[in-house]
Amino acid sequence: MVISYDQLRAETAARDRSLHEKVMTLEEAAGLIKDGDHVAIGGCMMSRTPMAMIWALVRAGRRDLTFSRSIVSSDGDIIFASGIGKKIITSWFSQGIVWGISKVMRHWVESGRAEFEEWSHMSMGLRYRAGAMGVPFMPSRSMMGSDVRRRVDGQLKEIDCPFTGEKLLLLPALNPDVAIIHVQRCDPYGNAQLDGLQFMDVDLPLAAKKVIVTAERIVSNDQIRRAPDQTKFPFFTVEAVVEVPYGSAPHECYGHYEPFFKHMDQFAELTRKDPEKGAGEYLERFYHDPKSWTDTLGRMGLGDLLTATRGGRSIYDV
Amino acid sequence: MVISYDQLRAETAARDRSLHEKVMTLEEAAGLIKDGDHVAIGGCMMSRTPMAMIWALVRAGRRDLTFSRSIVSSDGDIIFASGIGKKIITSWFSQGIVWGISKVMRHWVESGRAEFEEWSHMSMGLRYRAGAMGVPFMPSRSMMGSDVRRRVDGQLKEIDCPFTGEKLLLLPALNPDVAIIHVQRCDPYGNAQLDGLQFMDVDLPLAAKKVIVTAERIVSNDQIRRAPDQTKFPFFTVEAVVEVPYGSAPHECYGHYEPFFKHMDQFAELTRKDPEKGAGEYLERFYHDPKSWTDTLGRMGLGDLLTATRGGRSIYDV
Amino acid sequence: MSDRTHTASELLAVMASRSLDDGLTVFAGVGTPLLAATLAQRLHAPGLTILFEGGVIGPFIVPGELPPSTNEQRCTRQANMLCPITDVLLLLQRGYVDVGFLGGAQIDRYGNINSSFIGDPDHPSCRLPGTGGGNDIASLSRVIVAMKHEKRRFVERVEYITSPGYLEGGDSRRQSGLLAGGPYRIITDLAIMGFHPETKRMRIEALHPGVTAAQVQENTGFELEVSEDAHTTDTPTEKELAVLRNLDPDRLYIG
Amino acid sequence: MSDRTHTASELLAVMASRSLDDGLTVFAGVGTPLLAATLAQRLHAPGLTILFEGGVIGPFIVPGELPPSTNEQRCTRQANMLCPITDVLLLLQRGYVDVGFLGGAQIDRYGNINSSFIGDPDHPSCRLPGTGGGNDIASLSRVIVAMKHEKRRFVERVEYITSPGYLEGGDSRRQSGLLAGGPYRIITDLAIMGFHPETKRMRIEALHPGVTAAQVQENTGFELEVSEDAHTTDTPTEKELAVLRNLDPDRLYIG
Repeated sequence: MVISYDQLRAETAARDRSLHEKVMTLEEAAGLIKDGDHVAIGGCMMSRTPMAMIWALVRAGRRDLTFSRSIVSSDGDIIFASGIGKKIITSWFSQGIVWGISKVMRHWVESGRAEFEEWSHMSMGLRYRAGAMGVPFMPSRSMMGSDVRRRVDGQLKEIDCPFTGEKLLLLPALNPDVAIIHVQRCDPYGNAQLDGLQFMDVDLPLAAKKVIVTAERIVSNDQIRRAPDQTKFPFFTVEAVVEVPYGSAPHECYGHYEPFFKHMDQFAELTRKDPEKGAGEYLERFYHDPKSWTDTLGRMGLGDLLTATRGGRSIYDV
Repeated sequence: MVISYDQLRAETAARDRSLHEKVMTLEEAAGLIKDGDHVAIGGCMMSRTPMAMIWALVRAGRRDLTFSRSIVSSDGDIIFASGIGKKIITSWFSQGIVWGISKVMRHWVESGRAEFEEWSHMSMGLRYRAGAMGVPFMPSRSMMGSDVRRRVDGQLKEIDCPFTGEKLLLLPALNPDVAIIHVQRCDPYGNAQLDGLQFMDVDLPLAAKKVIVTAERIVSNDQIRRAPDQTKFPFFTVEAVVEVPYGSAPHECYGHYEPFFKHMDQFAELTRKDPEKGAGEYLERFYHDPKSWTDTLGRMGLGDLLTATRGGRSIYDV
Repeated sequence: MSDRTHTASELLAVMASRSLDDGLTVFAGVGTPLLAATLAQRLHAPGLTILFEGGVIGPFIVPGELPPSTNEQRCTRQANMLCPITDVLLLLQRGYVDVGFLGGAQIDRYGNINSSFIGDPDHPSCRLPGTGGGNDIASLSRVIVAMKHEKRRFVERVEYITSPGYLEGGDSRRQSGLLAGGPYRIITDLAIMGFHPETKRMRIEALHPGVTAAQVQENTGFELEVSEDAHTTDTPTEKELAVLRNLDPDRLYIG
Repeated sequence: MSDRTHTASELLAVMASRSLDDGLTVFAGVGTPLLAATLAQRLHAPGLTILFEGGVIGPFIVPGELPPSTNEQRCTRQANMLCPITDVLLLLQRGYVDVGFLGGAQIDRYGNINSSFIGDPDHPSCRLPGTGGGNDIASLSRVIVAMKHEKRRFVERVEYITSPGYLEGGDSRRQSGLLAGGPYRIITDLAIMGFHPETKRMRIEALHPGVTAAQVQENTGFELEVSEDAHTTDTPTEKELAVLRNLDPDRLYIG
């Protein structure tokens, strides 16, 4: 599954990596992802999840996507319940500890209708990092001795270190077909700026074969150049830039809004008894039926949105 | 030369890594470095070089130090000429292209009195990165086929990748005894903030077994916490914090001052004809004779200092 | 134990907080670990440094604004440094973490933790959320585990090792390639357990006030020895409980 | 060539700048490469992206404020992004660089560059500054080399390969483990050279105005073939020279 260097280079070389504007709609961006692609999701857990992009993939009717992410929250429930993906590679998967174990995840995984492939969190990160660095593997001292390792043993290698004789695991590079990443700011070329928590979104854009960025705000290239320290990945990794305010809702976006906690409660409640029916109703109401992402936000409710925004903006208050 | 994991862990565990104030003088900090230590130098070329710390090491009469750095400029000339170190591991070594090839470097290396061990720039970075990550090596696709590789072949390994069959070099981790790093801001605990060019100073502090930070300014811990994005290495890697305004002079410190170009011209001129005598005179005047670092700066001259400062502060003017 | 003026979760959080000395660097998970670490910071360990998996070094949690996981912005309040996830986890591998602080669904006599599957992993009766950073923490650092003491949680052999303890005991952990770390304290609402230095079997190190070794054994699915130095812990103080309750006014984690 | 209205260094910079198409990502060293890339940005390639070794992505150099190397803050003017050195060099390995742009002290018929030693490396008559990022650029990307055309610089076989070209020709580069990149244009003040697709021997692709193939051969220490498609380049325009001179008013690099 590790891609050869010749292929990696050829695929990168074949892309148009020139400086050009890439601003498009969510629907156009969804068109860049093909059925069967491996899609890596930026952010982590309930933070900077590219929910609007996932929403667009559901509406576009994508099928057989494989997803990977550092930690998966209710985005994974949406993926399984909507049918856009049947496999998620991640280190942890549940809506969140305060809501108990995700019933949707359990329902799909325990029935064998979907797969949750588990790696340790650092291993996920090192796999992306190897992909980002253009090498086939990263050495690691984690996962040894555990069943986490045993279940994915066919995908990795163990070696005796040629320098120290120590046992080491070699974790296979991950080069996803597409990474979808939500950021605070991005220019029309794709120079993306992150504030606060970076998660794996410094390695992910370089590991992936192309990147779709959704941004709270598209800013001018001049503004990017005034704060080059905050640019966390460069334009030439990026294929599409979409401006989507509240593009992580009902998850959070650092400095802008916290999770929409009441909405998350409702989702958990709705899917608790009958995960399939509950998730179906949720998808109908918030994914298929709305006229637009703004309509979806409206259905979540302005009250929740303002509460989340108040929390989000208070980050440096103390 | 690659340290075993047991030893690396034991050495780290033995250190006092608790949150405590570490502010001291240059002289006290120099006392933390022992004859024979491997000292890694932060910054790169003529940028954020910890010159005041090197000045203190010269005055303290340290001997037999081995140095490593991404790229070495006139700091290397000072090291060889002063006799504090006889070996420098780096990727490039000369005062700067505009001054021609360093006569001091040539004189000491060509006479066999000192050693300049050469690795590619990325290889230096990957060696520090392996050290920072706590693994014995990093895989790399560079340096193959070259004499740069052949001259250090005994220190590295070549493997056939167990995933792809491709040839790869495994570069040995570098865990220096001490890293000396100059930064824009640091708190009394050692939380260090960098602006602009980071060079290898995100990996170096973690690769090293201890870190001595010199800072343009010591700021409060509260101020650090107001901009956690700019903190580039954490306090527990740090053993000493020294406040040294213009601590990189006559090299530059991003956003504060550019190189003291006239002074650099003078150094090149002084060492051009007779490197040994010229460097000796320079050391006497700027290293041994002054009463303090401020006295050394005074001898460089307020005019040069203000010119460099004017340039340094203009970074975002355009 | 009916005269308790605190819940089992509160007892757990208080006992766990006491295990954290000032000056340590603690990698903390959400729930009890986060509460216990924050409680320690506010009582006896103002210089305790917390690391969160989301890429956070040295934060202070704001009372009443507990983060829903260790990956949201509430985790970053007053942080000293924010960095990528992979890099904060690599601090474990580099040896910069004194204590990894985990919760767990199921633990066995050698301190192996399961948080992935109940039943056969190929056909689980319950798919749990999985390792997250748990495996990395347990593989690379000394570990304190805080969990409820129930027989179904303390089992002879976990069905699946998510986070490695001493594997099959003796030197099997080291033989597997794990050269550092390992569990050293299991803190529950009944007792504090440690591990025999040679066999690596779990044993009782301390009992909470009013709890007997027999009660602990009754709630444990394997035989527990009692350490020679076993003692009784002090009951939670009013101050400890007051600060704890102020941290979690909605009683999200303290029950 | 006595009627030249420009220096050899100016000719070199102009010819090199023309080789850079708009939209490319160029990893540029200091000196002629930096000047040529900046010149291209200001003339025909406004969307040219420059990478500097110091950790700089997409800067615009300010005329008259040329950086002394690619590691000082003058390199960062109007940059899109700043990142660690190792990460900017890893962009080469990941395949994100279209052209690596090098100078060189000495080059041989297979495009191998020496910038480390004159004479026996164990007892050099001159220790040169070494590779810097040159080896990485030459190992991992397609390379343009810009240098003065002198017989002592164009040698049959370099004494030391700092930056690998095609090694011993044929497929020896690939056999050594270098699967990507390689030199494709050598630009001098006399001519532009390329490499035979099979043998990987250097050959003349274009001659600058007024220069003959014989003159180039006279200044080369090995036999040069002439490509079938060889042509003559256009003389530098007044505009090219004016912009170039404005960039380097102190004539640091343009002589």
